[in-house]
Amino acid sequence: MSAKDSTVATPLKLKQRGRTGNGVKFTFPFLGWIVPAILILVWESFSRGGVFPPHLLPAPSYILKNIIQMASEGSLWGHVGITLYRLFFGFVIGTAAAVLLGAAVGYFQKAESLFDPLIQAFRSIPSLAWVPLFILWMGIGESSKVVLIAVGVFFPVYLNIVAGIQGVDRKLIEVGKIYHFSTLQIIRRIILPASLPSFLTGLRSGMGLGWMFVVAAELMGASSGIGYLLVYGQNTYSPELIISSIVLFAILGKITDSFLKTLESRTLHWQDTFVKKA
Amino acid sequence: MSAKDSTVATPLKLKQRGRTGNGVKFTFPFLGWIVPAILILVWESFSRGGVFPPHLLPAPSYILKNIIQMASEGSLWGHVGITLYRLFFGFVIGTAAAVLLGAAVGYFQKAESLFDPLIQAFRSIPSLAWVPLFILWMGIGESSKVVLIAVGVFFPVYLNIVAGIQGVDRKLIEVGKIYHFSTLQIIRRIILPASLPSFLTGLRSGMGLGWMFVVAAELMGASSGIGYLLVYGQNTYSPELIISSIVLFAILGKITDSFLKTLESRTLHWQDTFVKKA
Amino acid sequence: DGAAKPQSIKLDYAYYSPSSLVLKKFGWLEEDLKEDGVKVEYVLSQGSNKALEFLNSSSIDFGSTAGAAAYLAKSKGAPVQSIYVYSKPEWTALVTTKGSGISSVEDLKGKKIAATVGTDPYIFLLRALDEAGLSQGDVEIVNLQHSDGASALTTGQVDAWAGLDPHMARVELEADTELFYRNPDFNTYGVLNVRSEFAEKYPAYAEKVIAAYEKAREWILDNPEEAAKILSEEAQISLEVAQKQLERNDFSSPVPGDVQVKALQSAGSVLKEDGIINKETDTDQLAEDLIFPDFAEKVINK
Amino acid sequence: MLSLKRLSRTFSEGETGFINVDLTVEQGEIVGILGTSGCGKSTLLRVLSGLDGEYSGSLEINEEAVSDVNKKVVMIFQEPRLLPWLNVIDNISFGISGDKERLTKAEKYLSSVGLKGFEKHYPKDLSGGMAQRAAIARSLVTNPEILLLDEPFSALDAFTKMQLQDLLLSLWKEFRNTIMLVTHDIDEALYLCDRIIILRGQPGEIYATLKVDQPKPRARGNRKLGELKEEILSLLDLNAVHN
Amino acid sequence: MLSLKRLSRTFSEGETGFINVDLTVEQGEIVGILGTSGCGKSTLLRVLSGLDGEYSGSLEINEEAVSDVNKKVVMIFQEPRLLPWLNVIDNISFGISGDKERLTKAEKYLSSVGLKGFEKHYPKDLSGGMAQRAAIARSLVTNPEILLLDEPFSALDAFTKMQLQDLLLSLWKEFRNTIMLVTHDIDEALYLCDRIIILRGQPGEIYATLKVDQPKPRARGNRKLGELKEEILSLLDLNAVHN
Ligand SMILES: Nc1ncnc2c1ncn2[C@@H]1O[C@H](COP(=O)(O)OP(=O)(O)OP(=O)(O)O)[C@@H](O)[C@H]1O
Ligand SMILES: Nc1ncnc2c1ncn2[C@@H]1O[C@H](COP(=O)(O)OP(=O)(O)OP(=O)(O)O)[C@@H](O)[C@H]1O
Ligand SMILES: [Mg+2]
Ligand SMILES: [Mg+2]
Repeated sequence: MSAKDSTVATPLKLKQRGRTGNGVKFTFPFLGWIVPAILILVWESFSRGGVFPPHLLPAPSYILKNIIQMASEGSLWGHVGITLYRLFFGFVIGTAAAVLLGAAVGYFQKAESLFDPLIQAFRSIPSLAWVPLFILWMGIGESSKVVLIAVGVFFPVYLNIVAGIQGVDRKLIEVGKIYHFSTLQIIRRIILPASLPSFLTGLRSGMGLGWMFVVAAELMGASSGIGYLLVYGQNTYSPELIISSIVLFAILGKITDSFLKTLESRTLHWQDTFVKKA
Repeated sequence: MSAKDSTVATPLKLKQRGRTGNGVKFTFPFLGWIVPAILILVWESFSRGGVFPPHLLPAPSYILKNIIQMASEGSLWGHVGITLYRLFFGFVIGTAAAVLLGAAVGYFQKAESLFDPLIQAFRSIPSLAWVPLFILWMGIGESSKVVLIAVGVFFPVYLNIVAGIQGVDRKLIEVGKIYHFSTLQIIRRIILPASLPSFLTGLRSGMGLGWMFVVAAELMGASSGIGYLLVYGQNTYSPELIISSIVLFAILGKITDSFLKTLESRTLHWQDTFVKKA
Repeated sequence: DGAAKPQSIKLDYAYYSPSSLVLKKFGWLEEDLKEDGVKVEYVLSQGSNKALEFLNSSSIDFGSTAGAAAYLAKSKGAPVQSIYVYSKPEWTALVTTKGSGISSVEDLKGKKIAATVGTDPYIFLLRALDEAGLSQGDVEIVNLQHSDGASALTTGQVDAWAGLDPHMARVELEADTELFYRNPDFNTYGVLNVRSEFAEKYPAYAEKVIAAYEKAREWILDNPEEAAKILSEEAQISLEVAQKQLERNDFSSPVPGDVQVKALQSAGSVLKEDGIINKETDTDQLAEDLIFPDFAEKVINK
Repeated sequence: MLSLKRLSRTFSEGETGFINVDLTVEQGEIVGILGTSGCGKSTLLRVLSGLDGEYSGSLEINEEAVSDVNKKVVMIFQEPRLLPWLNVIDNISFGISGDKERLTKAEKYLSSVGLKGFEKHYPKDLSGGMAQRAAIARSLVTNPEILLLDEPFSALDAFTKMQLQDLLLSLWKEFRNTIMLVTHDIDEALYLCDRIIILRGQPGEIYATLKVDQPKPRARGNRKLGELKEEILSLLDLNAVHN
Repeated sequence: MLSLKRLSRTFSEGETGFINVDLTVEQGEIVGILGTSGCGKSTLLRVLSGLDGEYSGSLEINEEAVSDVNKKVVMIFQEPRLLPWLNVIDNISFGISGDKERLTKAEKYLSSVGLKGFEKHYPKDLSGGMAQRAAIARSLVTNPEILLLDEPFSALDAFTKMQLQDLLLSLWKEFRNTIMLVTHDIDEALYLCDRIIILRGQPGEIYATLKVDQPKPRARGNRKLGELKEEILSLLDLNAVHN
């Protein structure tokens, strides 16, 4: 993740064991669809054939029908909306806190000695364990949900920022010093870009955890949201509702993640690594 | 995280803004205790003063007493033991799967096109959402708990391995090729050590998620374990039991994490970064 | 004393309390409070433990629970009072699968039993064990929410389950299960609880809620068929199951009083013996502190 | 034997890299490559090594077309590229891992390049020249049939440089490796090479080829070499400034 | 004015680094530093730049003790150290970010070092010499009072090297910067410097100091310089091999 000395470099496009034949490279974007397609087909036929009992695992077609029905009835959009709303605020708050604290702890020795042990101690509390306390202290309103999500987002982002900053190549920091940059300039112009890959990884896992905590938050008493659908499905013994909500989570999670991934490949085009990530 | 060209380098020990005075450096290991100590004192006095009602937040001394009592009665050790047992197996299984798949996907273009989209889709399912399905399919026995924990551990480790491998400096891989290493040798002798920092970060966040999934697993029907104590405390309205289990989680989580951290600083002494992490 | 007015009133609804479902369905309370400008919000409780948790954290003002559950919470300092009896149910019993070889409580020794800690079925289980001369340590109690307990039993994950309606009625009808131990006296009534703070500040509104509940209770008594339909829709269970659940509910005496105090006191001594309630607690006094019939008497005897 | 026919590899829409290189290198020959900065010397070596397969034209090693890194070829990169997690001795023995006498060999070359006493240092604690010497030792220890060197002695002082040039020559004497040497030091090229190729332009093309017929080892002050140097300087348009 | 008194900085329990350097450099003087690989030249420059404060002895710049990087000092490192996320033009203007004429200045130096046309290239797409030239432009554009150069032209061909040496001289003529130049090229030191310091040993010590009295610009073939070269070669024990 750190900087390399710049030298002659030809892009190495193929990943396979050193093969560098001078042919054209074919890409198979549809390759990624093979495995899921097979899985879904097998699932569908097994469900229809009765190998998977419908009260345990309904057929994918049935689940799709279920989702489409919810969408056309309109009830779906409310649930999706409220879930996204919670996630968004939780993510923003958690990321902001992580950036502030992470930058301070990563850069200032004093801040690290003061805060890092405490943060690490809190980090080692599995955030799910907070749920009962959060309910106890803040009730089951929106604020406790958002705070819970923010707590979930905070730690991976924080951890990656600190690791990113502390992993910045000393040589590049010296370049900044030689040009008499202030601490702030060094942070902004060297440490930030150099730790960007790590930061983006942090954002992506933070977003992943954010989704997880949406579920946790909506498990702890909600009357709307996809997590609520999940609990509702569980309480009413409707596996198709459970799986529909899981599918919805997967789709939405995928969308937010590819958004971050695009951001990543946009901002990291300068990296001279084994293979381009894009 | 990648390699740097080797050149003259003097260790830069101080973190504060460019100060390089030739004085002796004082370390304040006790600095880390200041903030927690203040927090605990304030909490204790507020609890005693009645600002925090005991049914919401009992005093730390009371919680300590509670833990000590459980320990002396002996019931504590059984819970701790079963929780560690579940965590251990889940962690090992999840890590093993992540290493295998992550190495393949990180290194082989084909494997990436085939599996990565599917894994990413699964990754975007918040693992908590699996809980109802896991209960439905595998019941509430030990196996479903261990699998759930393994699922939680899998993703951060996988993500970091792939990122680590794809972030390996192309220049170093070429060194391996020039010496005619086989793919396996390149993986073992270059990619592995070069992506080690990222892998260790992955292990640490995997362990963190492992702890979280211990909680989730023990929420889904358990008769022992610290997570069970937590739920038990929640269901019997005993905040002291809730907070005691949280404290236990924090302590155990801290221990496993510092274990991994020691491993990290042992194996990464060659890194030429801004400041040593140890 | 009617001057104080809350911004909104938060109530729970639960599948084990048919009155709450009816009330939510028809929106009588909303109608009633509209002119005062007080909003009404409903939150689902999956069990007494959840309802009490919500009460404890001020997430709701009124929560439906079993009497013993409220009693247990009160013993831990939860500021709640039981002000109304929404039914005298026989909603809990011990359930096992046919052919499991369990036919009496004594057979449970060393077995795995699912129950939701802190709820009526759990307390029912403890009392049953106590009666049979067993203690908590003689069996393995797996803590599961009621609905999960039902599936755990039917998929063979546990040997027995301390069940709760409507889940119990459902597995009784839909799966091969049997109730091997029943005891209506060990059921501790379905009570409506209020946060003490709310009751002190807005007694008039506590009465209004009770009045609405009364309306629902009377409607159920008049329309048992339709009540079963509402229950089956809300809880996504079949009509048969809903009917069975309703059959096991007695909606006749809504005012809490000595009967409940007595029932709780005997539950209390078992809980104390099992170490779930502190040894120092005065269990008898606690039952009297919990049961607060004033509002209900005022509304019903009007 | 290396055989290049109309070999090209370009970047930036044909504006950089090298084009149309025709060259045959005999077994045991030492060929020097001179040229201005950015004219494609490193790119040429990378193509010869097999690391960069996206060339056009034909490239054969011992009559086999090159499509992958070849067992017989080893290259010293323009920068040291030591593995930061290995100490000096492990870096030097990196390419001969399977070898039984690994350590003995590595130690021999370690002292040949003057790094005795630094066995246990990590790359970050080495000076620039020391890192370059470690990289040289790492490739020489494998004793390859074809050795590609990209400015191997550029970061070394005159004294150390001469020592290492002589080390290279003594190895060549024993094993007659084929060597391609990119350098900016004309004296070095004259002292070591049988043939010198001058690249010019962007993309670089072969501009001139000189044979150096003197037997090796040569005296560094040799008059014939002096004349050749004049010729090279004039080929590089440097005469005016230099003398 | 730089003043060094018994300046030392050592590693490995005093076995490497440099010791007891006494030196006074006047404003506008160009001082060359020669020495074997690993004798502490880069370490010396790092200490002078203020990046490494763990020295012993006294070090003053304009009569002020050095304890931190100094506003007046800029250094070119031994390796390019370009910022991989910035393209060439942004790398060159890295040190003058606040400047209004940033772009004009950067473009001027970009073409002075012969990188015109490569403005938008990222470091990974540059050749070794091009990267080094970009690093040179980056530091020259700031026009510092004191300039520390660590083997700045080592990766350049003879022609480009001469051009850049002349560029450095023309800047010096205009602004009379104080320059410390580490190099392995004796001709280069003789062409540019007013004084040449020779370090020897591990840890390195000052072994000899030579004044070069010729006015600048000097002719590269100057006889006086030739004599001095002989002297340096003999000081470095190189005469025997060289002539
Ligand atoms: N951080 C460090 N830790 C330990 N030893 C170091 C460190 N930095 C430099 N050294 C040692 O100090 C000595 C001098 O290094 P320096 O880089 O100053 O040499 P140099 O004269 O610049 O050599 P070169 O011409 O090869 O660049 C070397 O032996 C090197 O191993
Ligand atoms: N990966 C790449 N993408 C684009 N251009 C490249 C790439 N690699 C090299 N180049 C360009 O090809 C040209 C030749 O580069 P090369 O490294 O071969 O030069 P060189 O002759 O080795 O120069 P030097 O003496 O400075 O090392 C340069 O202009 C460089 O910018
Ligand atoms: Mg090159
Ligand atoms: Mg140096």
